[in-house]
Amino acid sequence: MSEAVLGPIENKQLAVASQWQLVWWAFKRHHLAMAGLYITAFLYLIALAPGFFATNDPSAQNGRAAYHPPQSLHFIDTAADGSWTIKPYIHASVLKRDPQTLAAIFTEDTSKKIYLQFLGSGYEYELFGLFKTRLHLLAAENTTQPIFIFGADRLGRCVYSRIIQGAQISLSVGLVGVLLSLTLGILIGGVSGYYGGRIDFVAQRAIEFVLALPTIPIWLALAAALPHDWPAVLNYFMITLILSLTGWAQLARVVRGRFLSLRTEEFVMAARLDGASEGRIIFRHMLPSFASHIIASITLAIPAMILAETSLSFLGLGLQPPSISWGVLLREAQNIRSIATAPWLFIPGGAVVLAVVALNFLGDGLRDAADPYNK
Amino acid sequence: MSKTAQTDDGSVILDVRNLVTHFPVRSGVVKAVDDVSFTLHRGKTLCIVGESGSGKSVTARSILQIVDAPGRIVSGEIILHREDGTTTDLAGLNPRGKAIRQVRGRDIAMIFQEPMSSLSPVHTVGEQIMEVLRLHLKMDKAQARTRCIELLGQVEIPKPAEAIDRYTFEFSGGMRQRVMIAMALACNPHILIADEPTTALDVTTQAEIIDLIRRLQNDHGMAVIFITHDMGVVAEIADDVLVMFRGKVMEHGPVDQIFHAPKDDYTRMLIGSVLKLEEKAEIRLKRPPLDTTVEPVMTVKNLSMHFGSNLAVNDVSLHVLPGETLGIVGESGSGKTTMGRCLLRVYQPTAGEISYRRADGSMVDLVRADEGLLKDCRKEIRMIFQDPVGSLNPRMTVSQIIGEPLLVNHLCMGQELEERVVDLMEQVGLNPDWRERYPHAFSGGQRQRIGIARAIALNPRVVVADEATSALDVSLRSQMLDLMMNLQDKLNLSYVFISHDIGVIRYMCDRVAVMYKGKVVETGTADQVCNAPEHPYTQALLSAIPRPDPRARSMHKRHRYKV
Amino acid sequence: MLRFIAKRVLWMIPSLVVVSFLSFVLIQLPPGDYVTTYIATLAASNEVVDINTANELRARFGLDQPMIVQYWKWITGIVLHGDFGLSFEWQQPVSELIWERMALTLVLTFTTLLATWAIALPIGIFSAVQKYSVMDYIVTFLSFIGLAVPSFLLALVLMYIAAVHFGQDVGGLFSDRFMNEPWSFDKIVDMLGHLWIPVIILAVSGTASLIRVMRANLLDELSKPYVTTARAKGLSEFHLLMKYPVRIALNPFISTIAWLLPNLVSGSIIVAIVLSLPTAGPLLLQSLMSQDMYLAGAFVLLICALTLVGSLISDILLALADPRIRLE
Amino acid sequence: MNHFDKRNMMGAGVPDRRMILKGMAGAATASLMMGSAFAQSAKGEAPDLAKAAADGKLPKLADRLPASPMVVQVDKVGKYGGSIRRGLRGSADHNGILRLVGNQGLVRWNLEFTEVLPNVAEKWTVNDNSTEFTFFLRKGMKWSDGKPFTADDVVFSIEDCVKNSDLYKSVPALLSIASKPVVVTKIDDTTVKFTFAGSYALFLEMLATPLGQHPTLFCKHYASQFHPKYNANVADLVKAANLSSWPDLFRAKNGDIEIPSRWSNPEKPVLDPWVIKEPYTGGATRVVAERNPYFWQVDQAGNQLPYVDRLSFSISQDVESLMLDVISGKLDIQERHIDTLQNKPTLAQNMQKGGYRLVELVASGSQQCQIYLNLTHKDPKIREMFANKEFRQALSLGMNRKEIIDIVYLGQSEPYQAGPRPGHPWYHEKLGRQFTGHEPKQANAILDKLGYDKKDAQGFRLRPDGQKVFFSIDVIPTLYPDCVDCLELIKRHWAEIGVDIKINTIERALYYTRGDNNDHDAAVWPGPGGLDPMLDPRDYFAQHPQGTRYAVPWTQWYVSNGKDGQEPPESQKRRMKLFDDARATADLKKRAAIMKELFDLSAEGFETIGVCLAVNSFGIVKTNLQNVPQKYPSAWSWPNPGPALPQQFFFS
Repeated sequence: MSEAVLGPIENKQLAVASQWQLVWWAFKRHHLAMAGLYITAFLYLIALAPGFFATNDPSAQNGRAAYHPPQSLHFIDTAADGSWTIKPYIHASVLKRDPQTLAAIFTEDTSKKIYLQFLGSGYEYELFGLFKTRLHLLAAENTTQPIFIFGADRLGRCVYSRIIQGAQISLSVGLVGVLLSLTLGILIGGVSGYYGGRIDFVAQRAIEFVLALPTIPIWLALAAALPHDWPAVLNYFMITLILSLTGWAQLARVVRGRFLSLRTEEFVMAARLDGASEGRIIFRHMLPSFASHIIASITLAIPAMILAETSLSFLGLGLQPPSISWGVLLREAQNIRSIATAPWLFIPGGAVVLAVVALNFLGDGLRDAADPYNK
Repeated sequence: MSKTAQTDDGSVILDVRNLVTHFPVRSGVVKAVDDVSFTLHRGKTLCIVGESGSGKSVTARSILQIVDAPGRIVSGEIILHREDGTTTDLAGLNPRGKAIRQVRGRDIAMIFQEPMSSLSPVHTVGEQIMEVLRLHLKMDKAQARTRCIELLGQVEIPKPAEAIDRYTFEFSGGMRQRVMIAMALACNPHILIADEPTTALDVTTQAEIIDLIRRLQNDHGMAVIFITHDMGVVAEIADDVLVMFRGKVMEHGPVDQIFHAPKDDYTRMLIGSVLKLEEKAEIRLKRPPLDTTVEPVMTVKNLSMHFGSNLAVNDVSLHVLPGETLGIVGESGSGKTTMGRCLLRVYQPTAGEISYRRADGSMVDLVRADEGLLKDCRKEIRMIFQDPVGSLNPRMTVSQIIGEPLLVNHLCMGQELEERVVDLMEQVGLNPDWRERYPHAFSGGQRQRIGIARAIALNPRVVVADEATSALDVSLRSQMLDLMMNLQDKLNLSYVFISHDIGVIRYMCDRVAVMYKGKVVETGTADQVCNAPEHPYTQALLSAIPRPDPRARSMHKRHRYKV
Repeated sequence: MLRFIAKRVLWMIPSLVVVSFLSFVLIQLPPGDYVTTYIATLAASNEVVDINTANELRARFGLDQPMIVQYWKWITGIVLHGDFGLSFEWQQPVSELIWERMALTLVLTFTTLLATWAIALPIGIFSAVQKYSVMDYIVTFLSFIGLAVPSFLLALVLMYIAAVHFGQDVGGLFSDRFMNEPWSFDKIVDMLGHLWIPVIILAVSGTASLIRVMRANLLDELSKPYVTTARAKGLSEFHLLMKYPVRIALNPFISTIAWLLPNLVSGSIIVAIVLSLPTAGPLLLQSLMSQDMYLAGAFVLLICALTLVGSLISDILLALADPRIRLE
Repeated sequence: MNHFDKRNMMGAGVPDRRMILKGMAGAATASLMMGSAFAQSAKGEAPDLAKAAADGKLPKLADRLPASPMVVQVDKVGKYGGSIRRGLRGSADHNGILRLVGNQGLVRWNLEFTEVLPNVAEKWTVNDNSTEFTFFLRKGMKWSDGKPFTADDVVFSIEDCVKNSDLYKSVPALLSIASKPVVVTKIDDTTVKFTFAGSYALFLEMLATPLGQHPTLFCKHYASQFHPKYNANVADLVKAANLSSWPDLFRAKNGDIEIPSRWSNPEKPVLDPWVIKEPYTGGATRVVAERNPYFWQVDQAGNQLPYVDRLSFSISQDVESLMLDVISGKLDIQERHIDTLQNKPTLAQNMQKGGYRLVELVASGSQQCQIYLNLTHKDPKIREMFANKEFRQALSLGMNRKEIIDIVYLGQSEPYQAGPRPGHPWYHEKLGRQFTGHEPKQANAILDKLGYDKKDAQGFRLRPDGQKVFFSIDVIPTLYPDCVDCLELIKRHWAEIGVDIKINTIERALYYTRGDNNDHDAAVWPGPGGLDPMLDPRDYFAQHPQGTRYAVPWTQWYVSNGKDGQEPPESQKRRMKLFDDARATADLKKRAAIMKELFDLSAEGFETIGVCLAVNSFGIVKTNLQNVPQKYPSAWSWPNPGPALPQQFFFS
């Protein structure tokens, strides 16, 4: 007695619901997956225009602010007579350096208030690489005053802005790397799934072989081979290439599995008997039905790539300064002095966790909703 | 809704009163069992019959409180009368409690429909049976083992001593059902509930299982609740019958009264549609006799299709006359489906010839035709599929599905295509306004109509229908067959109708070929094959088919075909 | 069954050959070779090495021959008489350096595998049975957090807390007393005492995916008819759950070794570097940095072989656990 | 390798076949011959040695010590016992061991790194033109296996080993003059004479540096087993150890000054205070050295040194676990790998928890971050731009050194160009301090005057030929991260005066190859010669082919006596001659005068641009580890803490 999970047939709206609407309805029921979707969308929005969300120039050094702790952001400004207005401000801080231990001690000067404004003008940057602008989400009224929401690193650079800037590379590494391994995955997985026989046997052994290889030693060797004097951009693409070299096997297996199960479906045979060409069978009949699975696998592959980039950077082989990625930031924080004296340098780790968790929930939700028909 | 008087002659073993079981679903509640009451008498067989979605299976499962989540019993009583006079209301027990677990498997046992997946694939058969013995009868290992071998013998499993240590996937469907029965009878339960035990089996195996159950019932004197949708089976074994429809009891009475003096309209409709398939369709009666002198539209000579060592189709020859419906009947594994697919060269036959006469009279050997020629012929030879769900691409709208053959063969586009689709939908009795809907919005019957519309879209001359109606409820089956015959007359189609159901063959086909293990053992007109078969296999096959008339019980007179 | 194993083992041989060639090519990739790095280190300490000494060194290390010849010599050395060549940096036969470290890598990876299973199995079952309950969400959330935290970060923070706040002896796998002692029982006990930090770090990331696999498989099995049959036989829910669906859902769980092992081995390299464990990780990274050809090649070869054997073992275990495969 | 230590390794003198000894009065050497005036009768020895001697396993203390053991004036007479724990890094950190065990050369440096004191040699005499050096060894001195150490060992080490062409392709620069190796002759059991083809006044200073250990490195009765001259069937030994040649075997057994295998053979007899017990091999996680019972040094109370029983080196791949060991008090003395400025706050704050104190290490380098513009650039236009002294002055004035010191060096330094450190007797005010002010206006004025007044859209100046004033500066990020940070600030400062640069972060090997073939525009390297200008004068004139990056062809001319490279200008040639004279004069006062004239010319030449004075670093010492000086130099040629004589350290 398996009453169709989608409710009685009279539901007119449901009748004409295409596959994607059904996937969306099934997906909406996962609350955590929805949260994952919003966070991921927000993160990729930041990755698109990091300049806008940052408050300071990510690579601007400032001697006065080396190891400056995070400043607390106040929103309620209580004036002297007790009346309060909603006006974000932070306190300026004074640097005193302990002569003996050289530790930088910042004391908050509660008398001096630095007012902030939303959509104010801050340092100049290039939006989408097209035009220069000074518009920022949050900026201090007098632009000379730096704001350290998440504190500053050993060269006085704003950690918050660097995380925002790093998002651009880290998130895109994930995306580009996954797209690379997807094309390879679909190519090999599709061919071996669709044609079967000897091709499938050989491709299958190759996939198992690649999957059985430990990634780190291979990345280590490949990354060590990367000449360091290449420009940052070329280096970045080489890293994504390396990461995707081992990523494609996972996707190939998913695609092959889907292709095999679809090949035996009767509507595929019906299409062939209708006289449809091979191409039409694959792209019009087979592809739509596993597109949702592919999207689910992609979303689950991206976090793995992001983590991989951080591991490579930890080994000192991935991206190098002056380019900024979460891996590079974590590598700079990867020492005892940071834990002891400047724990806020680990906030990029928080960003990585947020991105990976959000993407995982999104991917998980998608995978459950991927096949609304065979519930 | 008649309710038999409370006969307290001590023979009532189970008394179900106003049972209600609901399934909470996102958009409200589905009342699977809606106020059902009936009694089961000691030693008697109660058949619960109804079409899919009628709630017959949920009723049975409610008795043992093993309704699949999230279903649960809302109200009603299920009184179990034990021999020592004590009674227990099963409905009131906690589904996870110890009390109900004592009853399950000991007082009331149950067997299920899917032999393939109702037994654990990774445990030996013996292990699963001994488990019941050791659980309820606290037997030790050795005792349980001997009892188990004895049980396997009782259910006629060959060499039980060896079978005990083998795994379920090493047995055939029939054998597995026997193991299920052995497991159920382990503790000599007073009641055996059989939930469509033979639906997934071949008709010959079904006959053996029904025989076995009746014999064991006589030996143990247990009451049996037999759930099925096959009126033939009901007629064959039932003492009392409970007819259900959408969770409600339509009629409850002795089998003879149900078949010959049904009080309720639904029962009457049900019996009528089954009896209808006992003789030739009226449409065929009205047809002029078939012109058998004309050249056949398709002739198959010595066709063979070998998959490695398995000779699926082995040297088959037959022919199809224009406008004729040739039936191919056989049990599963007889090669009839492979045969159908070879006709359209879905598989490349290993040997033989299929000569097809085109409209302009030219002859084509489909086996050796090149791709282009094959593609042309496939416009004239079309196929209707068995599984209404699997044969329609869930991601395309109905108009796209029906329009696909026309679009792909560049016959018409855009507006003209739209009109053609509307015309086709009307021909197969579908509301054209639904053409933007997706397959998941249609019932099984409606989907099959879409399949037919697609098949006739290119005005084919021959249509191969592979088990076209076996996935449908009985009531819908005859409607579909009538539709296909009307289309046959209008578009002068020739049908190759493949089925395992003799009733459908008798109703629909002019000539019939009977297949057994890849070979055609007999061909002839439908009347001759169905009523006076010559080949012993055909005779065995027909004798094993239960007739939907309690008075003509022939099961025990059947004979077995020994190759 | 034996035929199945034989086929798989036969297929292992070409894979190992490919791995050995791959690892040798990988080591060759970086520009320059060991001698250039060697000269650079000497130049740093003001020892000027002129060209002819450099070439003479290259000849001695055999670096001047074409790569194929070097590879052939290396691989025949290993296969015929187990000689992995000489480490340039340490002037010691490579085999002396690698075996103990590979053994410890194996111990670390194997214990982590068990720990990952021990954690993932119950949680996976729990979250499948309590599908869509609050606990299911909490468990999923925590397991994703475990997956998301970069292992080197976790290692450093855990090490810091353990050493500074609890005064635990963190670095390495042995306390000083047992450092270079021969293997004894209490040395093993001491090692296990040190093992818990790296195992936790590695297990945390491994459990997340395993929980997902277990949950998905168990959900599939729970909906199967044989569960209803078992219930109809009067078995208790717990007993029924464990004996049938969980037992059958275990099979795919076993097959996860095939891809879990490579991740664990890779992860152990990073964690070992942070915690200075005497496993393969640190020495591999160091030999790669200084392009100590034969040492790095040996490590990459053995690590890949370890994971290939791991996937073979997982196939065999799967065949043992699942009669359907065994009797195919 | 932490970068402070790396830089100082450049300190040792470079092989220079042009050293010619100019006549030198013998009297000066007398003052150096400050031997131990009185031999104390030995009294105390380590308890375990006393017991072993009592059981007859070891000879009596008196027989173990030489007739006149070296007396070390310790602050406090220490107690025996304990084990000094120190940390090594994963990658070949053998110098970490050498520094604590100390380099037992014939002579050694004093604490202030200014003069040479007797060590293995009790006293020595030098002939007047510094071509013959006679060393008087200690009678009765023994190797760590109890066998006597005699002149034969020194002769064997030099004549049979160092001068053996199979073992050493070329004789180490330090032991040859005018490309002719030294000749070592044995006068008697305790006297040995070194004869050079030319005058070599700096020989004693060179002997005190780590690279001067060859004479006392190889023990004849042990090493000769692996030497074909003394052991005919050495070939079988080579085959047994499956090595390819006898030099491989020799090195595996006896090591060399600066390779890991020096500490990998416990049986090798040594003169060091501690003998290797757990060897330093590839897979090792720990190295242990134990007390040498025949060590030939005593404290003023006659107790045999060393006080501490054992040295224990832990090896960790990641520097951070070293830091952790320090903070959790598991190391007794450590400066290597942890003494970066950024670590100081953390280490300072955890002094109490770790139970250690900080000691100050005086940097031996002069300039923290020296910028060498390539005056012999292959592109004539750039060469002409760089060669102009005023252009370099403008660049120097354009730099805001105060901000760099604040940001990168946490205010721990002062603006500085080059030359000996303030406080060193030869400190040269003009060479050190010229053009260190921040005068952007003056810099712009000079650049306009020089014809670079036109500017492009971004405000960068253009050369007369229209090309932008632009050049790239090579730097090795892994070795000198602080220099990269300085360059990033300098890039901003010079952008303000219209000069554009590219910070070219490249890999180590690449940095050297570009320098050797003179392909670089400019390069950055820490400037040495702060405390030892004589040993490393590369920033004062074109002296070091790999060090003096502003004119590599000139250095090749200087090193090859004018055969190849390019002929340098007059001022450089004058300075080369002056340096040769200084090298040949043993008399410190005369040498100082010559060097002053050299520094004047360097200041006038202003070839390099410096940022700030080399920053002092620091080390940690366990609170209960006594006799450790509170301040001592940090350099490669003064292999700290070696010359501070760790054998006198003890646990209170």
